[in-house]
Amino acid sequence: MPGTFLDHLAPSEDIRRLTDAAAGFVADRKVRLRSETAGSDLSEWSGIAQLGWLGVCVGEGDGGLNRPLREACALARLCGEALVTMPYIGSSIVAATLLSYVPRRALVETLLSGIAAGNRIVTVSAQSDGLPNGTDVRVQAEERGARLLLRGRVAACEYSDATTDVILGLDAPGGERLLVRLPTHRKGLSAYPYRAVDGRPLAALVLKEVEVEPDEVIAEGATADAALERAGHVASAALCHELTGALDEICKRTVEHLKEPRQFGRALSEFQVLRHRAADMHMDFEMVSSMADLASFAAETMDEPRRQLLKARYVATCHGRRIGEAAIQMHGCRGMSDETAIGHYVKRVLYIGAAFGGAWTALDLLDAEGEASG
Amino acid sequence: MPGTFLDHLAPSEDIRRLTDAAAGFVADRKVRLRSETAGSDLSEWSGIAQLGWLGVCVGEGDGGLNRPLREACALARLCGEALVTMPYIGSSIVAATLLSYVPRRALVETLLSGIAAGNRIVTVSAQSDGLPNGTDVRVQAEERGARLLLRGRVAACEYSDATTDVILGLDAPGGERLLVRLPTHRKGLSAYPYRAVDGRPLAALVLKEVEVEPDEVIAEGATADAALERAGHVASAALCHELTGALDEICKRTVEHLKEPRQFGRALSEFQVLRHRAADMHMDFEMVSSMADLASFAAETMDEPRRQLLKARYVATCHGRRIGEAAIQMHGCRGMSDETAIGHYVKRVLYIGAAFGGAWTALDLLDAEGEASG
Amino acid sequence: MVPENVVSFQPAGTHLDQSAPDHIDLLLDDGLRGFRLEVRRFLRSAVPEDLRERVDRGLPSSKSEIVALQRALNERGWGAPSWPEEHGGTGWTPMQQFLFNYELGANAAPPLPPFGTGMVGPVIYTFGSREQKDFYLPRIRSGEDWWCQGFSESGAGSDLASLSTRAEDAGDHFLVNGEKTWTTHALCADRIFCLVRTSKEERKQDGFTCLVFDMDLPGIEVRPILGIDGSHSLNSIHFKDVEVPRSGLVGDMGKGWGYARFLLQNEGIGLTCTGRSRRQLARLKTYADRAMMQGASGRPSPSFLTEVARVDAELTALEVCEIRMRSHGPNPAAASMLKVRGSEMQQHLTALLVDSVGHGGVAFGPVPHESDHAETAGVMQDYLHSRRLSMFGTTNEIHRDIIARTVLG
Amino acid sequence: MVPENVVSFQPAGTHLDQSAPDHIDLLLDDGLRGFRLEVRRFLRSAVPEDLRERVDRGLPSSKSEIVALQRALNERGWGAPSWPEEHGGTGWTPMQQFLFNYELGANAAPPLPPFGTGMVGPVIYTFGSREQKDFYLPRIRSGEDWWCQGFSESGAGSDLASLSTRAEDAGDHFLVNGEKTWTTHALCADRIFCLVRTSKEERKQDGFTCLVFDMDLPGIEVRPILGIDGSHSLNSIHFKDVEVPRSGLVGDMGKGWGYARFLLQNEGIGLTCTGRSRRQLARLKTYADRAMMQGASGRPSPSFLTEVARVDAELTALEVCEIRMRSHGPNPAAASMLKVRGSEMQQHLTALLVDSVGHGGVAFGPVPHESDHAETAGVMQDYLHSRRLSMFGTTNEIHRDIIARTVLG
Repeated sequence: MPGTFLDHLAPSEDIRRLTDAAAGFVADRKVRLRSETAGSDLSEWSGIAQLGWLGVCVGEGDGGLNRPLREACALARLCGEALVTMPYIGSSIVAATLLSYVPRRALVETLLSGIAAGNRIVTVSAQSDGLPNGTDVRVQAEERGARLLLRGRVAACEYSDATTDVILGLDAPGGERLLVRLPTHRKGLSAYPYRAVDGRPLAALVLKEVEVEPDEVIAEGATADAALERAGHVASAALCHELTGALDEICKRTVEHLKEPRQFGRALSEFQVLRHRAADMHMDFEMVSSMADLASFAAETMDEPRRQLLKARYVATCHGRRIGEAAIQMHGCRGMSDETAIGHYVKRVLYIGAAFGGAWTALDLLDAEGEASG
Repeated sequence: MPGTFLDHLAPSEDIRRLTDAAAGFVADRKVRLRSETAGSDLSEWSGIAQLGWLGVCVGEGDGGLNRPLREACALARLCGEALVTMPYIGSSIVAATLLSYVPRRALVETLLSGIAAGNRIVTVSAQSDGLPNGTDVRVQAEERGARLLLRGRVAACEYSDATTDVILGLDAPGGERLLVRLPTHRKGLSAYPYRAVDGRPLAALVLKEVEVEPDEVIAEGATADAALERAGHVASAALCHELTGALDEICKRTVEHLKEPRQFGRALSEFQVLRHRAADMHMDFEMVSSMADLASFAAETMDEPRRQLLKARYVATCHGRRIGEAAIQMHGCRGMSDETAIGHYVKRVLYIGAAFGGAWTALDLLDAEGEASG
Repeated sequence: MVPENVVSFQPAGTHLDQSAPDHIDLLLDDGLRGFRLEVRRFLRSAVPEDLRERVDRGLPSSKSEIVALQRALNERGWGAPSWPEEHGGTGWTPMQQFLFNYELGANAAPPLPPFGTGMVGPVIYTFGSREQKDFYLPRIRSGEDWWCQGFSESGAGSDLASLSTRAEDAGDHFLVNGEKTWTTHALCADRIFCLVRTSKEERKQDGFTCLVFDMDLPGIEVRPILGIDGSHSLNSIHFKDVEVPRSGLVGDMGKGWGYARFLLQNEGIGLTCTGRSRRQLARLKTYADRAMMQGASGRPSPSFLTEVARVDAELTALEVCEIRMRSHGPNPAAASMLKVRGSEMQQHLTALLVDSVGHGGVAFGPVPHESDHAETAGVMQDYLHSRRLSMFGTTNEIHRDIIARTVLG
Repeated sequence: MVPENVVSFQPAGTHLDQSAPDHIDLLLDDGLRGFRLEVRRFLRSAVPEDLRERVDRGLPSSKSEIVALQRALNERGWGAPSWPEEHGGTGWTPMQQFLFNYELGANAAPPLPPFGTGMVGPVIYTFGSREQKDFYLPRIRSGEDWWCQGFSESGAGSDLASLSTRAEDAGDHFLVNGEKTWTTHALCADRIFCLVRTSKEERKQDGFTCLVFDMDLPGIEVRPILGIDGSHSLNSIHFKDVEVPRSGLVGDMGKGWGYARFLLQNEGIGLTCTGRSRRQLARLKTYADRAMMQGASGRPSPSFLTEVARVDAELTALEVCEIRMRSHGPNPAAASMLKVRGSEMQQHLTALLVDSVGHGGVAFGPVPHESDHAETAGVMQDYLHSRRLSMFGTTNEIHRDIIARTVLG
């Protein structure tokens, strides 16, 4: 029984336990924000593992916790507050959700239990407007005997040295959608790493005659579409919460900065223009935060959450950038320096907005939907 | 020789003479702003006539002054400053321009010299996106012998008891465009008066089997199109200047209001938020004012001024409303009262924006043109 | 034949008549959905169709229409839902309060004046005498008494401490002299809640007293002020040797400043007006689809439709934000936030409504039915009328100051 | 086969190569059009194609590339166009100045640092000694000397009066101790223009002195600060017992405050950057047309194209406003207006450039060519870099204060 939206808002005992237990981890992360070491910092991953977060979206049979989405989103928010750069959301929330929606078989069970146990990090990449970087996959498949042969490339996916598996969405020779699993060491699959604006590790993947075993095709046709759609909804909700966590820190740090005594012998907070801008920033934050809650509620409970999720993406992307710009401006020169934390948080917000495809994309999709439904 | 844009900006001796001579009239109008008496206030018309403005766009042969557009626009600006509600721009600038672009014949000469002499007030109404209220004409013509028979209606045109002639743009039975002149007392033509937001008199026209004499068809086909296009360009430029005149007063009056000592023992101008808003208001004003100058320069000198005029309309409409809203807000409750002048000026700005069809229309047209030209 | 592509005026918000679940319903459980439907059904019968249409178009409602609705609500037990139950309130949860307010707007109920139920009532049941409670509160709930609020004075703006209308204590009565201005509804109000100076004190805020009295006392003259929207809802009130009975004293002498602040704190509640905004958005879509706007192709303006999608998302955020904030209980910063964003949303929607009718936006006041613009007349008045939302009571500037104070100290 | 709908990177602004008249040309007479073409032809040959492309993409230019351009300009007689002719200026009209600046941006010339020609030069030719003028001015014009400006200190923000770096008068030299920070170009600068405290006075602004000296003096340490855009253009400078020769004293002891203000007044000039913005807008259209953005239909985003049309109109207004204002001669409010609107326009364009590449906006730093995002990499750095425009030198907040002062007193 999901209950009303208000029930959704009230933190459950379970959420409280998970987030309380993470308090030390989050506080520690905030102190040693270092984007340079991101991604290869496997100690961070083991920190997350120790908190018991890895199996949040994995069923109990596979060693997971099987928590409702709202709890996974509470952790996503902490990832935003603590600027976690490891692909926790991508693997433990998005990939795990996707794998829970495809037919159970040995490979899927192995992946799910591996995610929960901390020895698999799985990245999902597919053309889907709900998934981050969802226009970047251009892979074609042809049949070679019982196997598939893949060629093509992926412009961007979350990917680090620690990534073990890639789940690719692609079109079968017959035109229907397939989901295939590739281990990252598969012959013909090359990863070309680079950095996202928030320091998280990305890679372009190039596939040259990559062979896929029959049992690696984990879903086909409508099943694949449904699993991808579900994963996209969950990804949208989780990223909105991650963004909210980062914005929360931005607002708090900006307030602290404004309160410090400084130029002209006064704290910046004595200037009415900056006071009003701080007020607007907080109002914007409340709007984003509200939409993040709506997003997780919609993805958890509604049959057709897409429209609510698009609205949430629009508000989060648009207001998030506005808050970030105001925060940097109010930080003055300090805001331009990578040595203060504020820029790192703003970059996280910018990453998520771009990974969503930007605010205009969400507007176009909403407008098109509006016409269709009107 | 039109010269450069900078030459266009420098006021000529002639403009200075015209505007200087009007100083008393404008100052007097500002004092006795009364929208209620607008339109029927023929003393205003004779005031304008005495200033020698009526023939500004009429050739010397017809008793006019034949001044360049920039000078007509300087007078349009004064109409905005003084909130002239008689259809000076519509008749002496727009209709006169249109009549100067159709083949000369007795009727046209009569109208032009009538405009210059002050015994004709002519209103132009046609489907044309450059003319004010340019989507409001739905009139069809059929041939009856040598005459045309008109049926249909006009949703809005500038029209008062003093209006003597209507020039209608409509489609001939064969589909080509016609411009016809109707005297306002013509049988079958009924006017249903109402008020525009700025108090200027409008009317809906209903045409029931209105007969048009052959010599009243003053232009056909390409000639009619060209005359309408030219009238539209001139109308856009003149209205941008009228709007600028009104905005200038809005800015000045808002500054005066802010400087008065008032609440909390301080002048409103001591609040930084209001100071910055006043700064933004003035920046917006400079943008509108610049685009008004561009509009008149483009309409006067360029072969294809349309794109520049659309940009000017967009900036004037959009920033004009923003300035008006800020001015009312900064005037507080006084801004809500019709007893202070500020609201009357804001309404003039709103009228012109709506008469242009609004900012979105200009944007759509620009976007479509951009695609075409890109 | 004249081309007649004019369609007859379609009352907007028609979709709200249906009971197909909307995005708000999706946030509720069956109990709340039922409650919402109950409120909606009640309002659909209590507010006549033609009144709804006038409210939609931003035309004023008459006092008798508003009183009729208030009376009907009161008979249903909903005369003052937010009051304590002992004074006739409903004991509703914050979510029910939200839904009730939302449905009022979403069903184009005429705007219920906030002065009695929202502002004066709470002051009286909190600080008033037994006699004042017994006499005034039922009359507020039933709509029998209309109130106005005598705070503003010319030149004082939002600075109440500089008010100069004064009352001399003359034993069995107070003698009131002075002027109030920008007073909404003064012309049709039965009673006034008036902040007056009763003594000069060191601190400017001290020495104020609150009086309640009848608007028909000798010496009171009300002069209407014509608004930029063409309405006459604003007034100035002139008091000349008005004898106010001592029974009109609210609470203690000299404590009026505190009561006035208490009253204004309640002002923001209910002003988010998300239900009305949602209905306006639906109306906007109807107008835009009718292609009154001259798009480059004669179709509805693409740039405008994008803007409609944007505002739809923003309004959803405001709705959800309101639900979240109200569920957390009273909080001055939250009330200010909802007031600021709610009023700006309403203002923006009235601006878009003007835009949505294209050239029709030029008209003001009555438009003959021979003009196509007759059908959409009212949008410009509504736009101008809505300017007050960021200004009256407490300005949005002061609300932003309040928010900043809670955030920054 | 892999679908290869990737097109190779098209240098944006290609249309500017053609000499078909644009909307700016339409504002000019034949003489000015010829002048503009002359500047453009010069720049097209002085700035190599690959450098233009990097400038377009927001990637940094090297010092040697910038110096090469400055040298070429100087050889052409355009090393410091706005200076008085006696100091090597051009005597151009305001319109010519505008066109020169416009063409620099519109042809993607690397940004010429403002510190020498725009800021220090005018102070030296106005207040400096004969020796200082003879030595420094030619080296500024030729690009031989790079300058940085030692004003900001940690904790002082825009409040120069609270600076604490001090210089003791030791007869033939000054002994300088303290720290400056947020200093652009300090690492690659040859000279510094430094505001130091030489005595304590009643008024905080008194007791400042301006010194010019070499950056390689013993006791100067420069520490680069990593910027959020990944660049190293910001630095802190630490002075420990630095002996500055007395010949470095600019004007009079204790009058440094006035000189610093004079310098900052010149800061706004040229910062409108409309030429660069126009070129960025063209690049934006190129990107948007390439459908990198995921529209609902795979076509370029309709909402984005509307925004492009809107910005095109706003930029035209800014261009025309700049021409109008510059033609009226120097005016502090006008300079502030152009700075505020010009910087906001540039910042908005960099934000739209990020949007125009859709998901490509996630990338930062070098991107392998195996990714489609390699072609558009740089947009996010450029966006972050542009944040400085509303902040450095004089903040946009202070510029708005200045405008308000001229308007409101």
